[in-house]
Amino acid sequence: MLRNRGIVFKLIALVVTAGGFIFLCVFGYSYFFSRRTIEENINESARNLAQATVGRIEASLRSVQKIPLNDRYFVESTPLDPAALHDLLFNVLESNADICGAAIAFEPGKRQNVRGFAPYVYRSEWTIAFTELASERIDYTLADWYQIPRELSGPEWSEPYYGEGQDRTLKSTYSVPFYMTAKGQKRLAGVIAVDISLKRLQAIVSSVKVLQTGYAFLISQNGTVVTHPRSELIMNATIFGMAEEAGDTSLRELGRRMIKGESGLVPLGPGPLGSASLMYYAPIPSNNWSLAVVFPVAELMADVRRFNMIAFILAVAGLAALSGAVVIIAHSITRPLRTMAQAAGHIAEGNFDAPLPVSLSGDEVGVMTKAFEDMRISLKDYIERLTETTAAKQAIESELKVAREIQMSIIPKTFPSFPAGTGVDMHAWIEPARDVGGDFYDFFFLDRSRLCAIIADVSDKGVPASLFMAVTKTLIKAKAAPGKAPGDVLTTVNNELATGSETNMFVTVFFAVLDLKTGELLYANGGHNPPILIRSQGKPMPIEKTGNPVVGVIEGIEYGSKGLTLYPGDMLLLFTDGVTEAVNLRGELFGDERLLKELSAAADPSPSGRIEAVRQALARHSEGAPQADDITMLAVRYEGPLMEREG
Amino acid sequence: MKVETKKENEVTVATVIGRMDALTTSEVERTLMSLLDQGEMKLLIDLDGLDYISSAGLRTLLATAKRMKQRSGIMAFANLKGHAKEVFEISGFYSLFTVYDSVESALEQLGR
Amino acid sequence: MRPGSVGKMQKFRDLCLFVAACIMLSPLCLRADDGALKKAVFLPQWVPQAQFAGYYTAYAKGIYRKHGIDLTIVPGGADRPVSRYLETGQATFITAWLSSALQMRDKGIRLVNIGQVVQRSALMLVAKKSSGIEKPRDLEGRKVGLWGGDFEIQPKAFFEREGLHVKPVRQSFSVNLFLRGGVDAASAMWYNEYHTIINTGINPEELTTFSFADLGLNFPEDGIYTLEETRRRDPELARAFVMASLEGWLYAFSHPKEAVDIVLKYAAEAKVPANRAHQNWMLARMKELIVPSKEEAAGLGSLKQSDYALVARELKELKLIRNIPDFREFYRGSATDAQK
Amino acid sequence: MKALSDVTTRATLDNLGVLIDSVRSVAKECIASPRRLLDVELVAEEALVNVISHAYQGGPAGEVRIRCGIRDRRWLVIEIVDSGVPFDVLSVPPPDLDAPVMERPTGGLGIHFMKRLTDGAVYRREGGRNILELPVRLDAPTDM
Repeated sequence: MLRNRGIVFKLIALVVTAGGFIFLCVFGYSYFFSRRTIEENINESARNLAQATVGRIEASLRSVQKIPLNDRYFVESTPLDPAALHDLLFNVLESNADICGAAIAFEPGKRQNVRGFAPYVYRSEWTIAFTELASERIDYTLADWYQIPRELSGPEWSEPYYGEGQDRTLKSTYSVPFYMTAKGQKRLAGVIAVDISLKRLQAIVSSVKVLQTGYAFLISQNGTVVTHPRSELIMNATIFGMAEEAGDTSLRELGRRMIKGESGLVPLGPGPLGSASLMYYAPIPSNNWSLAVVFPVAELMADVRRFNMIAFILAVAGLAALSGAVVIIAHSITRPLRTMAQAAGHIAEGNFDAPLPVSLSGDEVGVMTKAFEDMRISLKDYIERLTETTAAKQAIESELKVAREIQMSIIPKTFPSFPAGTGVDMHAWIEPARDVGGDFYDFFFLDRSRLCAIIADVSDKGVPASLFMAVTKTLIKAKAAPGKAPGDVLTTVNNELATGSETNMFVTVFFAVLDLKTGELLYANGGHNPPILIRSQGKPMPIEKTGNPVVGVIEGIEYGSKGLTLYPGDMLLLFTDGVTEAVNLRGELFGDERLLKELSAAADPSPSGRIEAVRQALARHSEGAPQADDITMLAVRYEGPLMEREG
Repeated sequence: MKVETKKENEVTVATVIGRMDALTTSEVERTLMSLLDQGEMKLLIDLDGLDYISSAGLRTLLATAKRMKQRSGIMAFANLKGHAKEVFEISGFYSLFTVYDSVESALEQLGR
Repeated sequence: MRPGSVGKMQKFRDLCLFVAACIMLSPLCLRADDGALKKAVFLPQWVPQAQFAGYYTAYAKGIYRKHGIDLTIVPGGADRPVSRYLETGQATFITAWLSSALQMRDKGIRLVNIGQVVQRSALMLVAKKSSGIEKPRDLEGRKVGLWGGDFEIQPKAFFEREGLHVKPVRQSFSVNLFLRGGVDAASAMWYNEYHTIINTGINPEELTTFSFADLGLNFPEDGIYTLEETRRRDPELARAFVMASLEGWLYAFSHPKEAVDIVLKYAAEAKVPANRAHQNWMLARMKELIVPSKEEAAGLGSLKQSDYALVARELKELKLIRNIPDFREFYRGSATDAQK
Repeated sequence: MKALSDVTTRATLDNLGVLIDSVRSVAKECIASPRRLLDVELVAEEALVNVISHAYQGGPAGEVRIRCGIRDRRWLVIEIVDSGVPFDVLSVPPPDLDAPVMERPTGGLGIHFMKRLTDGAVYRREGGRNILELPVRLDAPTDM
């Protein structure tokens, strides 16, 4: 996919991906780090803020708690006097602005009125007023503020409640039981109660503000909302009721922990208490209420988020700018590249004169353009030269072809060469390794009954060898004469060739004269492989060597002649070393042994049959390896004494 | 504040002792109503021990009288004096009800 | 029970309710709107809350008018004793517990039950398991919060039967004494205080409950009463009132949200604090108390003689009544009449 | 007027005793006649009961304040203050004192007593409060 896109695209993809990745790493790290720092700060400040607020509430409650304890001492130690109690209660209210009511309620009994006796002084809208709580209709001893401390024998802060006055202030009552000792027995005598307006507590709690939307709220021991920025929740909602309505069991659990007096920091999902936030809660020891400070996470994280947003925008802008820069740079690189590609295209089409962009810059592209230009010029030169040599070579090759045709034409190739009854059957085969080979063979009659057979191998190949061959062939044919021994012919030919030769070429020659009348064979050998004699009855074997060197090198050598007799059916195979030295791909030579074996195994004992057998064996042996040397074979079979021919 | 009742022939005598004010009168009312519920037809209220009566007390007496009248019973007072007499006078109750000087004279009259 | 987890049983019961409603209400529906509306005043025994959702719903949905009644509902409260209102004619119909009604009749108020709405007693004792109370015997010697009057009849009968000696503590209408540990067990109405307790963060599994209905002391609670005289003068009116009220209940059960809205409206008018979650709970409990099982769906609104006998016997044993009125004189159920 | 007693209580019947006691304690100091003392008590009771039963109807009970003092050495003045509904008690016409039993209204008597037993009672509405001033002559003999 990427492979087929341009460099610009690849560069941008790479730069943006890498840049983006780096940015994300940095961004992620800074985000999480700053987030954690903020969270730690929140935890810390939540704890501090909550504890400080709890401290203020606690101080306010404690100052109230002292009052009934003082009064208790007075009541327990002084005989009952309604006027004195009235004054006492009045003083409590006049000297404590926080207190909005105070009562001394006596346990109903025989000594007091059966209904009980409970003077209560309270702050009304316009004055400090008095009332008797004991009444026909309402039994104050069943009120929480009386009954709970009575049954628990200890002080108690009541649940919050609304006052009866028109102003409906939210109040809570702190009540303390008091005792009298009669007849040595200490027994409950009543309860002293003071009411406080929760306005002060509400003010303390509502003064807690965290940024714009953070707030604190207070719940009572029963989970009732005492203060909350949403005033409709106050006294109307309990944390458990909210949990029930929202089906939020975790909120219920949280409420349970709060009223059990635990403290802690909890994340709040969006729910009855508002949007997602962190809440720290802590108990108020005096009355077992619980204060919660709600930290709006979203808002606290706003700075981080804003920073992230800006960082993100900067990153995007940066990457865009980077891409732009990459485009410009890439274009400055690819523009000459593209023109060069075009020029190269022209060059590829063979137009070496196509102009290349001129690059003045010294950068890599400039260098490359220069190198390309150099290449174009040298390519152009080279091609021109190549064209010339090729033309020359083609000319030579066509000449060689002619030479080969000529060469081949001078080698007899028609078999049988002689009419039947001549007394001899012959077959030959030549396979030049190159267009113009250095092997040759020939045969001709010296007179009516004597047949000459020659095989030779010039030391070189090609045209010079071919010419040397032609010369050798012509010389042998010219010097051969009836009655002249083959060795003498070679001696003559050797002297002729060695004298005028300025080249180092030489030739191996086997020259034989067969008398068809007698089957007598005379031969001379100038460094050639001894031919193989195949008697009609017997194993093929090389004929005896003459021990003479190659022809055309050293003047004045006397070549000897040897003789043997062929009987009808005997055959003589002349061959060049191309046969025995044929090499296959494994470097194995065809070898004499194989040749002898093939000759004896040939199914067709005729000359053509035996040659064919050897040829096929050679093809098998070579396994497709290129032919290194010319391969030439000439087989002569003696048929019997020649009939005296007429004419 | 208390009410003592006794029966003299067919006349029921209720003696009110103490005060008949807004606080205490409901107690008197309960007693008188229960007497009525028992089907008493002649009721004499002895006010000799009555120290004080306010309009609330008068209201109770009036309510009792109305119920008595409804069922054609007779209700009268005896021993009206002092502050109670003054209150009866200002309120016109003195002329509204039969008031005897003593329980004896009342019983004599009512007994007939 | 959580909203939404309506079991098969529940569905079946709803179906039964519907069928029962059709049987009972059809003859009356035909008679609606003939002639002028009859005026009547109804006083439920307590302040507006879902305990009376059926009546307020019937009123708000015009069901009483449909049944030919021009009804006025006087919201109940501590200062409006139903006995006085009924006796003095300030109320034509009232609701009262069967035990209260028997006592009123014993004191000479000639009232009759014309429809027993709440079949099952919602009164229970609640204790914290943490205080070691798990079975009735554990109450021995413990402080038990008891409300006065009719609310202490069942507990007392129960303690008597079990031979328990508890330390009774007068209980107010708040459960704070119990929550703070001032008493070991407290009286509670299942539809009210029990939920209040749960809503102060105590989980149901942390509580032991003794429901009197399960302890062989099922005192049917809210029933509809009128004076014997009123019923004799206009039996049709009494019947129509009961039918319309039951129809109101069935409507409230099948439209709980609407019913609670209605209740909250009347609670606000009467300046009674009320919150929706609590009223939802209360209405759901009322359904189970009014139609406790599918068998009883057919007996909707009628007083079972066995329940009557139990309550009367217990009252007599505790010397709260002198005589047990004849069932047929006391109970002039319109619901059963209509079914016949 | 120099107030010799000043008590504010919630306007309920339960507090009536305390309120009247405050007046009685002042009156006792300056009135010799026991009958006259009961008149003062009656005036105070009627005025207070009126406030208790009517001033805060249909709402939570507010306060009632009763002050008692001497004016010009000749008057015992009872001042009753409440923050309830505006109501001039003195404007109520006297009841028909001659009506037969069955037609006699049960109300209105208290106000009649208040007017009869005081000299120059004054009502005013001030700062959202009803203020009723009930002067009783110290030297006047009981002439009824």
